[in-house]
Amino acid sequence: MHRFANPARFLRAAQLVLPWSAGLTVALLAAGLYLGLLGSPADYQQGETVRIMYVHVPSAWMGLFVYSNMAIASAVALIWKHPLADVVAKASAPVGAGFTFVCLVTGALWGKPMWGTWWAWDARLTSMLILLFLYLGHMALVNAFDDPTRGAKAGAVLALAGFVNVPIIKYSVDWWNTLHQPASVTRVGMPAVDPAMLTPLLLMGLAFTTFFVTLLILRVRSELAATKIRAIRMVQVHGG
Amino acid sequence: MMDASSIFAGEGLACLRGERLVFARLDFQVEAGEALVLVGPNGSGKSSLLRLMAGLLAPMDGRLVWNGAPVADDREAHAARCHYVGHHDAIKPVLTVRENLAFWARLHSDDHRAEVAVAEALDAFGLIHLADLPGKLLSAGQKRRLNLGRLLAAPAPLWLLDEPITALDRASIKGLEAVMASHLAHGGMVILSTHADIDLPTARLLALDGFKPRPVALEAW
Amino acid sequence: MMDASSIFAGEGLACLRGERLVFARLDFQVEAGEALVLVGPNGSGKSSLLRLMAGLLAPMDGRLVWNGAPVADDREAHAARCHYVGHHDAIKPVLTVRENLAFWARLHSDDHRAEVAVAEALDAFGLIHLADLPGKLLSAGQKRRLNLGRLLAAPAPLWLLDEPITALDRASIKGLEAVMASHLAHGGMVILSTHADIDLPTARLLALDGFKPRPVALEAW
Amino acid sequence: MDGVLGMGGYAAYVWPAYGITAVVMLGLLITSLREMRKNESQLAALKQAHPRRRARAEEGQS
Amino acid sequence: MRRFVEIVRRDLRLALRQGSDSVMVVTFFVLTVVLFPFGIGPEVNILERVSAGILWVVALLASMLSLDRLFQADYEDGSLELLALTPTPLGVVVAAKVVAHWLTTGLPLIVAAPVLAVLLHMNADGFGVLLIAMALGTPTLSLIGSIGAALVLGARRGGVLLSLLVLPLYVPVLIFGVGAVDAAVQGFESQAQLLVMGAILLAALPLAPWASAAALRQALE
Amino acid sequence: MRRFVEIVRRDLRLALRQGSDSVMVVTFFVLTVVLFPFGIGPEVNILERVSAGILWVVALLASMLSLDRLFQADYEDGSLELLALTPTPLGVVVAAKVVAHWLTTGLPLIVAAPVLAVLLHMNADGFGVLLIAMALGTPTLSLIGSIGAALVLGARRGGVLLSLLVLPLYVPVLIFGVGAVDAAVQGFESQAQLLVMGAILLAALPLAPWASAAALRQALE
Ligand code: HEM
Ligand SMILES: Nc1ncnc2c1ncn2[C@@H]1O[C@H](COP(=O)(O)OP(=O)(O)OP(=O)(O)O)[C@@H](O)[C@H]1O
Ligand SMILES: Nc1ncnc2c1ncn2[C@@H]1O[C@H](COP(=O)(O)OP(=O)(O)OP(=O)(O)O)[C@@H](O)[C@H]1O
Ligand SMILES: [Mg+2]
Ligand SMILES: [Mg+2]
Repeated sequence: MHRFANPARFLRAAQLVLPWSAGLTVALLAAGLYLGLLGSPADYQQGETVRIMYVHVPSAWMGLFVYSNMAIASAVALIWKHPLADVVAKASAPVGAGFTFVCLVTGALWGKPMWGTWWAWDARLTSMLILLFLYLGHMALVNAFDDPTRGAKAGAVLALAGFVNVPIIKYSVDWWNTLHQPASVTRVGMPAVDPAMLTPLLLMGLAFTTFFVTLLILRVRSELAATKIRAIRMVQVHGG
Repeated sequence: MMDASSIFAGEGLACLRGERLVFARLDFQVEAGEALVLVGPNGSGKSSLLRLMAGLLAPMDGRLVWNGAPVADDREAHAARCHYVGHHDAIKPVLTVRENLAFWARLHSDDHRAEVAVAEALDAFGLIHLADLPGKLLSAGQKRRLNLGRLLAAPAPLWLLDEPITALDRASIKGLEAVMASHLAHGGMVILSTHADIDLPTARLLALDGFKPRPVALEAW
Repeated sequence: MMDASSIFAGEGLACLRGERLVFARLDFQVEAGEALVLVGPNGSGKSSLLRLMAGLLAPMDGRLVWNGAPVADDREAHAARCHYVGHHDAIKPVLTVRENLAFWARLHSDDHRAEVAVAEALDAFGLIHLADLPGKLLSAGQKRRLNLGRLLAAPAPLWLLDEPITALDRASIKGLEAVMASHLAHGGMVILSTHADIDLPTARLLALDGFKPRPVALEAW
Repeated sequence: MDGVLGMGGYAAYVWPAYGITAVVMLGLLITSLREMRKNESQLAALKQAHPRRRARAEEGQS
Repeated sequence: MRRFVEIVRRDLRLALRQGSDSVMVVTFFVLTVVLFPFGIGPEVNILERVSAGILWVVALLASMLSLDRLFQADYEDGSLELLALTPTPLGVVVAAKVVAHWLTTGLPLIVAAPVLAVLLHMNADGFGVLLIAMALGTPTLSLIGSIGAALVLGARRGGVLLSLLVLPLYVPVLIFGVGAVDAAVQGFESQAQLLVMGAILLAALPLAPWASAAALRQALE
Repeated sequence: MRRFVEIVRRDLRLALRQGSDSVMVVTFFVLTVVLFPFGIGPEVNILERVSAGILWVVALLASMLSLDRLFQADYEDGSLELLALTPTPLGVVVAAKVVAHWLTTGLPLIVAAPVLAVLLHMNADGFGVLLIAMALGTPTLSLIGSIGAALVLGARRGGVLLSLLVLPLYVPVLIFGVGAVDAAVQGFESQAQLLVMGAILLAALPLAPWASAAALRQALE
């Protein structure tokens, strides 16, 4: 059964990681929220609304990061047929969709005071919306088959095909002249942001990442249990 | 085309469908001129094995070899040497019987040879008087005969037939048996699954009911 | 419900499928407690005749009568007294075995009776231990048994079965024969088509191969 | 205190942003946890009902 | 009536269990509406001007796309012929399926419409009327669409064919739907348009199931 | 190459014989475009302003709708597995089918587009660029769409699901297609947009058939 890398090993490792990732999430969130809401100055242009940044930007990063993560997992699943990779891709999608949704809503809430409109059809905003649809399409496709393995494989091909969109979102602001700001934190070389704002931003980013790891572990465990339930059911039907 | 010394074999095959192991550690070997009949109750994996042999399904473990060379190394070469007749008829309702057959023949051999072979195939399966009828007017048995016609419409040494006699009446079954016997006599190979009795020379039986399908997840825990 | 004196008959039936006359001037008669077995080669019109009896197909000529009254006059009444089991399984992959069966039962009789009858049907066809499984997990034979379960899930005097034993293993065939025998003993009627042998008391044979399908245009000229 | 809650007049935008984020993250966490608990308890129940499976599985592993 | 409820319940249950149609219809609705700003450009005043038209046209398309499967699944797995053989008039069966279809697709469209109206910068005065117009219009779309869905059963290329049959019939709903919203946005009364929409709905209510039932009978022959 | 041509020819013949897909796609295109003046109102300057956008969005939808059946029919009747078993790489088979699809749907769209542009009062300066952009864009749509069509094989609710998968991937074609036409209408150069469209087409040409072939293999397992 070399193809069926042992899920038991994963579960043991997950058991070790889980308390750490959960604990870190809480600690980082507490620190990030404190610094973000109380311990950092208001922006001289944007005023207090700049505090939306501490949830908006990390969730945007996570939306992109989780999709990349899914694409990598899908490539692993397709090339090495590692069954855990399929499960990881499937478990990531709803979480990524959640982050993307948060990015969109917080962006809209930021846009109203800053640009005077909830929504504008500019390149970054719309490509983020498309990313949300890619997530939803992936979720729908994976669940659209009677045979779960079929859904997983189709989902893997889709995740790779949709990955083309990620660089477009990331660089849309640089390629097209738009309302939205260009990258200032993640740009090559020195970040162009005041450290007083950079620290809470990075803390929140880390908190979101550990939160994602925590959720991923829970969801993969759940998915593995569901697989086993199906297996036992199947034995009941066909008489193992 | 047909080499009297070919050998088609499977070594340690395991097959996964859905999430269940249908069979494992299965070996078989067929030589030129030999027939292999797969038997077993419903769901024992006959169809799965045939699809695996055709290359439609990748074995989870083990490998198929043709004259010592792994089949997986050259899919197209393997496709060129086998005919697969499955549960579906692959008949286009708007094409005539002849057009249906000619298309598959031309995909496998060149145009001129295809022409001749199609006529032969129509004759062998008693389809001549139906040749210009569109596929949609055929009855179940006639459809099956047309589908079997592909076997003769382009030559290939290895025939993989999944329950070929379903829907055939007695006379057609006799005809098919004759066609298969002649294929074997010319050094071909036939591997087929069946629930009923089929009369074939040099046929060996491969019973599949030894493997109880088992969910893989259970193995892994 | 089942009346020991019912008679179901066809008079001078003709059937047209896709511009071709499948059979014509066909008469039959079945009385309570009797079985009629349709036989004939592929394409001879067995399935067509059964669909015609069920009311799914309108006869080109002739008529069906139940106790002397033309069936065509009251479709709903005829639908209430017959069960048709065709080639399709009508099983929803996402409903459980019980839910699948209960739906059809409730459409035919009231909720309380349906409950009891469903349990009986599950028992008679060996489906009890599968009752809570979704339809998609069933094997071909189990699907067929579920489909046959409808016969018992709601009572109806006339059973129309198109090749009911396909995909069934030997034990299940025996079970079905017992169910049919008991239905006949209680004054029901069974009309079925088959290519294989079925063991039934009071069965008469109706051979359909006498009619060669013929283009209608010729007749009409 | 009013300074923080009032957000310099932008409370109507800043707090909902944090609120939505909290709702989505908590929602994800709760559904994931619930789902996992449900599946794992169902699995445990099934294993209870079919103790032989476990033995067979271990035997298959060797 | 009991049977009517029974069928609605089954269809709802099927829709809920199998990957929820509604989610997909709404997503199609949203996606296609979102495509337009890409095409038309982001200028607020133009978007605002065309918003009602785009919303309605896309709602028509979304409703039409989901109709594709209204009878298809039941037709393919044989459930439809069994439904036609229940002691219920076929028109009632159709009506039940249409109700279930509307509950799973029309209703979510109504819910999604205001959100999209915001995205397209529609004037907030139109929202109330948009909701009422959609509530009157979407059931009509489902009803009219059921005729098309029944007609294309068994036809290949169902999807595109369906659009040809159904779209022209949808035009009145479109015209009055847009008219009502535009009137409201510009500060006029939109009662007249809404009354006409109500009248169309009342007319379709008895006629559409009857016509669909006739078409279904043809498909089942 | 011979096999490539053979498959294209067969697909064209099938399209011509069975109720010609192209006619339907064009009719859908025309009908839906015509719906917009009903929805938006007849003002010339608004229609002109949005004409390029509407044409492109509806072209995307038309292409997507017809994609639904690209592999579906062959998958259902078993032809697809036989095509995968011909001595041709599966990517070539996909490419052939995409070419046939484009010839029967993309090409007619291009022909119909200028006529509809007149209907929508588009500035005549845009016509030339519209044609070139469509000629570059529609093959890309067919290519990208083939991936989606391959992915949804065997899925429940394929049609709506397909739109969810394919429409987001279509967006770049839409943006540059509209951009090119709008630039031309406003008297600017549209070379840059057309170059990008060409580049997208060139990138899709090898990648899409390869990805579709991968998806098809999954579907055939
Ligand atoms: C719905 C509307 C919006 C969406 C979908 C959106 C999307 C995004 C995305 C995808 C990023 C990640 C960029 C990267 O990692 O390179 C981002 C970052 C950012 N957004 Fe937004 N945004 C929206 C509205 C806004 C508004 C209104 C503002 C402020 C006026 C804003 C300010 C920022 C800032 C400052 C960053 C960080 C850029 C960096 O330093 O890398 N966004 N946004
Ligand atoms: N597409 C599929 N996805 C998942 N499982 C499948 C699939 N097809 C078959 N199976 C399962 O694989 C097992 C073997 O099926 P297979 O069709 O090979 O049996 P078979 O011996 O051909 O049976 P039959 O006599 O009914 O033709 C069965 O238990 C079946 O449930
Ligand atoms: N839907 C249809 N449209 C047109 N012709 C049909 C249709 N179905 C069957 N036929 C034709 O009607 C004739 C009788 O078909 P029928 O299915 O009744 O035969 P059968 O005796 O049931 O055969 P089998 O043994 O294959 O089940 C056949 O010649 C067939 O070609
Ligand atoms: Mg089989
Ligand atoms: Mg028959």
